Amino acid sequence: MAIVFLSAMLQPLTGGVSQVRVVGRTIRTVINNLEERFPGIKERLLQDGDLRPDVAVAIDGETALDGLAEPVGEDSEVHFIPPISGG
Amino acid sequence: MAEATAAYKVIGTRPIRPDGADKVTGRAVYGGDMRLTGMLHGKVLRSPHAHARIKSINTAKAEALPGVKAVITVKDFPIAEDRMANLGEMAVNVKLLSNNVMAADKALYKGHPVAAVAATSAHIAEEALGLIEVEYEVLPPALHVLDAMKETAPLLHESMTTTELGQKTEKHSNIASHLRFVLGDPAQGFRDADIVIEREFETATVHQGYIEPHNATALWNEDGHLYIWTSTQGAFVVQRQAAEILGLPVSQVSVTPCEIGGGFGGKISVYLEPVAAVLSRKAGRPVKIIMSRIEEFEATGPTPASHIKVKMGAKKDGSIVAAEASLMYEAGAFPGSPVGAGCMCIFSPYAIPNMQVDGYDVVVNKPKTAAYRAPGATNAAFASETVVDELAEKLGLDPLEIRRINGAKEGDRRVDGPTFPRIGYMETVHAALEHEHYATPLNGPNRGRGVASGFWFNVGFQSSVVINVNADGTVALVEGSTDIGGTRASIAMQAAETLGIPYEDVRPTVVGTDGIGFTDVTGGSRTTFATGYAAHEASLDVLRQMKERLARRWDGEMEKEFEGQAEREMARITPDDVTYTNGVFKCAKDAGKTMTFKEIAAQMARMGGPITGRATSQPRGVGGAFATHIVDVEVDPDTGKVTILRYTAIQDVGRAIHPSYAEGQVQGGVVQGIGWALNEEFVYNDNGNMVNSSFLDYRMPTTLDLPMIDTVLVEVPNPGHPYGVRGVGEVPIVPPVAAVANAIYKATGKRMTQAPMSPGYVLSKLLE
Amino acid sequence: MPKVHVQTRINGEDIDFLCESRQSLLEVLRDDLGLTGTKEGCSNGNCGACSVLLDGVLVDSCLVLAVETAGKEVATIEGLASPSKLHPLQQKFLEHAALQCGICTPGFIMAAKALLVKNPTPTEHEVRYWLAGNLCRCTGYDKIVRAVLDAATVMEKA
Amino acid sequence: MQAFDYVAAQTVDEAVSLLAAKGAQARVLAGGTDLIVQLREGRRRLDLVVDVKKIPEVSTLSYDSNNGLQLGAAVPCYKIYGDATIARAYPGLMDAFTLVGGTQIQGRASVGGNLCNSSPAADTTPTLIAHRATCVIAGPTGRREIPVEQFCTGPGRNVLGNGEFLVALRFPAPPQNFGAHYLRFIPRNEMDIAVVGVGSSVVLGADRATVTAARISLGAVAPTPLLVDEAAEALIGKPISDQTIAQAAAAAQAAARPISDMRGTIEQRRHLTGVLTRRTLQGAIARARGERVNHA
Repeated sequence: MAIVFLSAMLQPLTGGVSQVRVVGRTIRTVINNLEERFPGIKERLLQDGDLRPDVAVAIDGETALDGLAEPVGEDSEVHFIPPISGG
Repeated sequence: MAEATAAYKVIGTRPIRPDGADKVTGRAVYGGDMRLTGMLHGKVLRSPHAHARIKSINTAKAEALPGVKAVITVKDFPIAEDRMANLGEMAVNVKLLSNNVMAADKALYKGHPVAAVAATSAHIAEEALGLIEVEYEVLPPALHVLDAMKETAPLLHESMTTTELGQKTEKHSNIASHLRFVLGDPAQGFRDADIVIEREFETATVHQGYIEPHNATALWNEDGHLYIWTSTQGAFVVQRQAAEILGLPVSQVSVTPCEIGGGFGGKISVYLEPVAAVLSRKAGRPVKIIMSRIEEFEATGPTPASHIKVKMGAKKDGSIVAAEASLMYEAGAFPGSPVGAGCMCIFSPYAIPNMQVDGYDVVVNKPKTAAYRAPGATNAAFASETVVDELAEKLGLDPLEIRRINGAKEGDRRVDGPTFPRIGYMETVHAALEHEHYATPLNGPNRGRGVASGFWFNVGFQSSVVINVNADGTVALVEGSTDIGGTRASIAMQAAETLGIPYEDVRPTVVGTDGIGFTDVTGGSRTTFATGYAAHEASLDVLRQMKERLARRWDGEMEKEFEGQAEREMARITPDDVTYTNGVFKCAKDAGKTMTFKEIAAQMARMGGPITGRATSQPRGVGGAFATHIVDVEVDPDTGKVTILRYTAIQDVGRAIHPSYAEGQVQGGVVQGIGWALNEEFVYNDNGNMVNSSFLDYRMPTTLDLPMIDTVLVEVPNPGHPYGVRGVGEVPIVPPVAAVANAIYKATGKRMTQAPMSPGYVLSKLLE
Repeated sequence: MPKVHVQTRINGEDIDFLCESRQSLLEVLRDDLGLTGTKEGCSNGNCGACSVLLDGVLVDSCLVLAVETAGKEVATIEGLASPSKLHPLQQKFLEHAALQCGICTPGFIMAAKALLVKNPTPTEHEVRYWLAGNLCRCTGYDKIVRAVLDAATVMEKA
Repeated sequence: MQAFDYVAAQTVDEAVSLLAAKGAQARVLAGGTDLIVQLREGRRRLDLVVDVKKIPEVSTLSYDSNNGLQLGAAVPCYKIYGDATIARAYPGLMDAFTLVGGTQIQGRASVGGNLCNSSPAADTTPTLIAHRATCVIAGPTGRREIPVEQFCTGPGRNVLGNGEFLVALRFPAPPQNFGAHYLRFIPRNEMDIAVVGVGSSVVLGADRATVTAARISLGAVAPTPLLVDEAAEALIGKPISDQTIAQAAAAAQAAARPISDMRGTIEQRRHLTGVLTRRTLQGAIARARGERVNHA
């Protein structure tokens, strides 16, 4: 089961819970399973069935590029962070 | 000047760039050099007020002026949707993007476009601007981030409500959003600390200061197709922005990137392209617009002014146990400052168990900010690296020693959660400790030595490369990354290395949106990394095709009679039997069979036709960039003027493909940072009018203000890139402001809490 | 506004052009004569991107009225290289990677040319002083100064 | 840019009649480094621009050790400091002329133009005052000559009447034991406008230990460049000492009437006035004693 880190930005929705183990082989299932436990979190992370433009996913330190289809490994670390661009 | 690293033939050498001759002879075509038949010249009318309601615009007199062919206002633009659009590297709100290009009902900063004219000459267009009558209801402006955050501040966007920790609220305010990151238990961390230091810092708005002004030439053809020629960091990003603003499918917009005279993040957002396009449609002729330097300062995207609070706690042994920061960034007239990146960078050079960082994105009546080299990170590092310096002093530690004790390594966690991959921060600290500069005594009065470190993420994003093999064994490399600092060379070098052919045999060309697959901007320190990655992959594709064709030919050449199918299969030559080294293909099954890259190229027509390698890249393993800088200054005690005596910039570049251009990126970033530290700032009067909008009074460093900038390129290869490349372009601007501040402290005993540390400010501190 | 007929010499060729009094030399070079090698950076004399030589004197062409050039000799970047051979300054700028975006390069090269005529063996300080009117935002000037010093050495030997 | 006519006058009389005919709608063009920028930015509107660079008297300079220096108003800076003899005779002038703008600006900008632009921060004016320069002015009623300290009357304003223009500047031959020095304070080292500028000159007695004459002039601390007699009086007739120099500096500070703007604050300018007065006096005295002081 992947470890999902719930940042301070998400904790209003998790009642302060900052880490959970969640089943799921892709980001899509991980988020669906999160939603069951923390109703409303899906709406925070998704828009029109895809990740919101202001949400990026980092898995084991690397930014995920395949959106909801991004595979999640056993014991992977999943973070929802702001996207980074550059100059 | 060529000196190859042992492992490589091309990588690590310093060849001359393919576009070099064009650029030293004045033949290279930059955006401003565009000329089309029947071309008109456009000019933009801009708001003289920082905050005003636009009540009416009368263009009749301007239209009547001989030579004027078109006058436009926001009415000539489609009504933009209030939704986020993904533009590749960035996502933006289409309505706000459009309103920045041409003001809708309100002018939100001095210089905000309200109308535009196309005429037969730039002088006539300018005269016509003077004939446009605009009735304004002038409103009080919100000009400073702290004032704009107050309940009583005038609101820029009546409908805007604050997004609090990701949740939309009903609270109307200039605070667009409030972000927060927490790691561990900061409160407990500060209780455990033996020493705690808390300081507040202020930084001014600064500009990228590229020498070539923004420009755009547009032709909206009778068939409905829109052509744009412009100086941009990314043709595809211009295409998408223009399409969104003008309500066109991207297929109807062709963008050709001209040579570009500097960007540093400032040539990603569009300003003129949609305006030139709408003027062209109305006039039925191509239109070129070039900004004046005043327009550049007043109406393009600078990087934010900011107010930053930092609190850090450490134990007597030097370990930093807690850190807290609050970053308030001016977004300009529309939401979207780089405060998020600032928050995620501010403590990243350190492994600190307990951290909290809050960020506020605040709109003010100044131009919408844009990216500028490691956006948001320099402001943040000025604050944190100054406090770290003070911690070291209070703990009796050498400033590099406290970094050695606390420096981030692989596996350490950033405040936003993720852990670092293999990074080279500690290597830069050790290189600094061992550098002759750091060991050299600093003699003479009023002199001080400062150090500071910096982090930037770097990005990967998307790139496309096509490689066409020529009959003479050379190749033509087609890419979509505009070349702002020698990337044609650094990308061609990676292709040459992989193809096993000389650098001179690779001819790179930068093409527009019709000529190559999607490619993100030349920015985010990504081009040599990501487009170089694609060039490597495209080269492998070429070699793969050559091996297939050779296998087929060699297999077919076998005259020998076989005893049945089994023996035939045994002898069959497959691509796996073909090896390639030093430009020569060999057959593993028949030593007699060899063919060179050049021979295959010459015989392609009889070996299955043209060979074209292609690849796209979207690399994940960007690797982070770290730098540690050392600076010596002298401060004139009578005037407060700071002189930079010596500067050494140490940076982990992963692998320097073309060391001269890697050094150049570092030197350029350092000097922009020195300008930020010493003199650069937007000065506004109480009405929100910028009063120093020229290169005379916006004081960027000249040759005479600087010493040589020494660089040390530390190479900790990035496992995420075939040649170990890390982005180099951005992080060099992160440490300088703090490094200079720390050096001034050593020279004067006064802590600097404001950038720029202009003579007036330093003098006021000295006279305290 | 009637146009004025101006007879001048540009890069060794007799050139006639018509211009308005208000047109700068920079405008006429770029827009009317197609000599776009001379660049526009600020159009008020603060960046040096438009540097040219007027009767051998280094000036910002944005601060010269085109009508003033009547009977004068103008030298621009287009006239520097000889057929099939770059000027030593151009060559050294390439070898030292003294340009990144390249927009300031023609101005720097013309300014450096004027310096080396006046002072063939400048010190680093003399180079920095002379070039202070030319802004570059990409390089931090380090490699530009080295290129000029190296070019001076090469030209002295020749 | 607005449209205007351009005429290159061949003689002083032709320039005068052209200017007189157009009045405020005409302006003299010398180096153009101020005028062309003002026209381009719409800060000044004109019908006629009169180029005076083709008038020999206006564009030449002459020097001899008895009569001193006559400097045509349109002579560009580079020509003056290119002349070694003049550079030696008037080191204080060179301090200022070499730091006007960058090299490109010095190729065009003239000292006369700098004076006629009448900016309170003009770099060359305080040093002209310190050198006792006089202005040769031609006009419809003939010529007149006035001390340079009387030329500027306010920011961008001067004594030139309708049809008048500045033909040349005259500098007396430097007396024995004369020394002068100009310094300005700018945040950068070139390409900048003075936050404060100070030009000082002294004449020392035969003993080279007492001051027999002195002039201290300040720029950018009042609506016009100032000649501060009180500062000179603190030195004249007294033996040179840090104390008298400090008194002169204090007098200069007292005379300064600076404003706060984007280039500096009142406090900063007042402080710098003292610093630069001290430093320029030290430089002027050193030069009067034959010591070498480098140009800024």
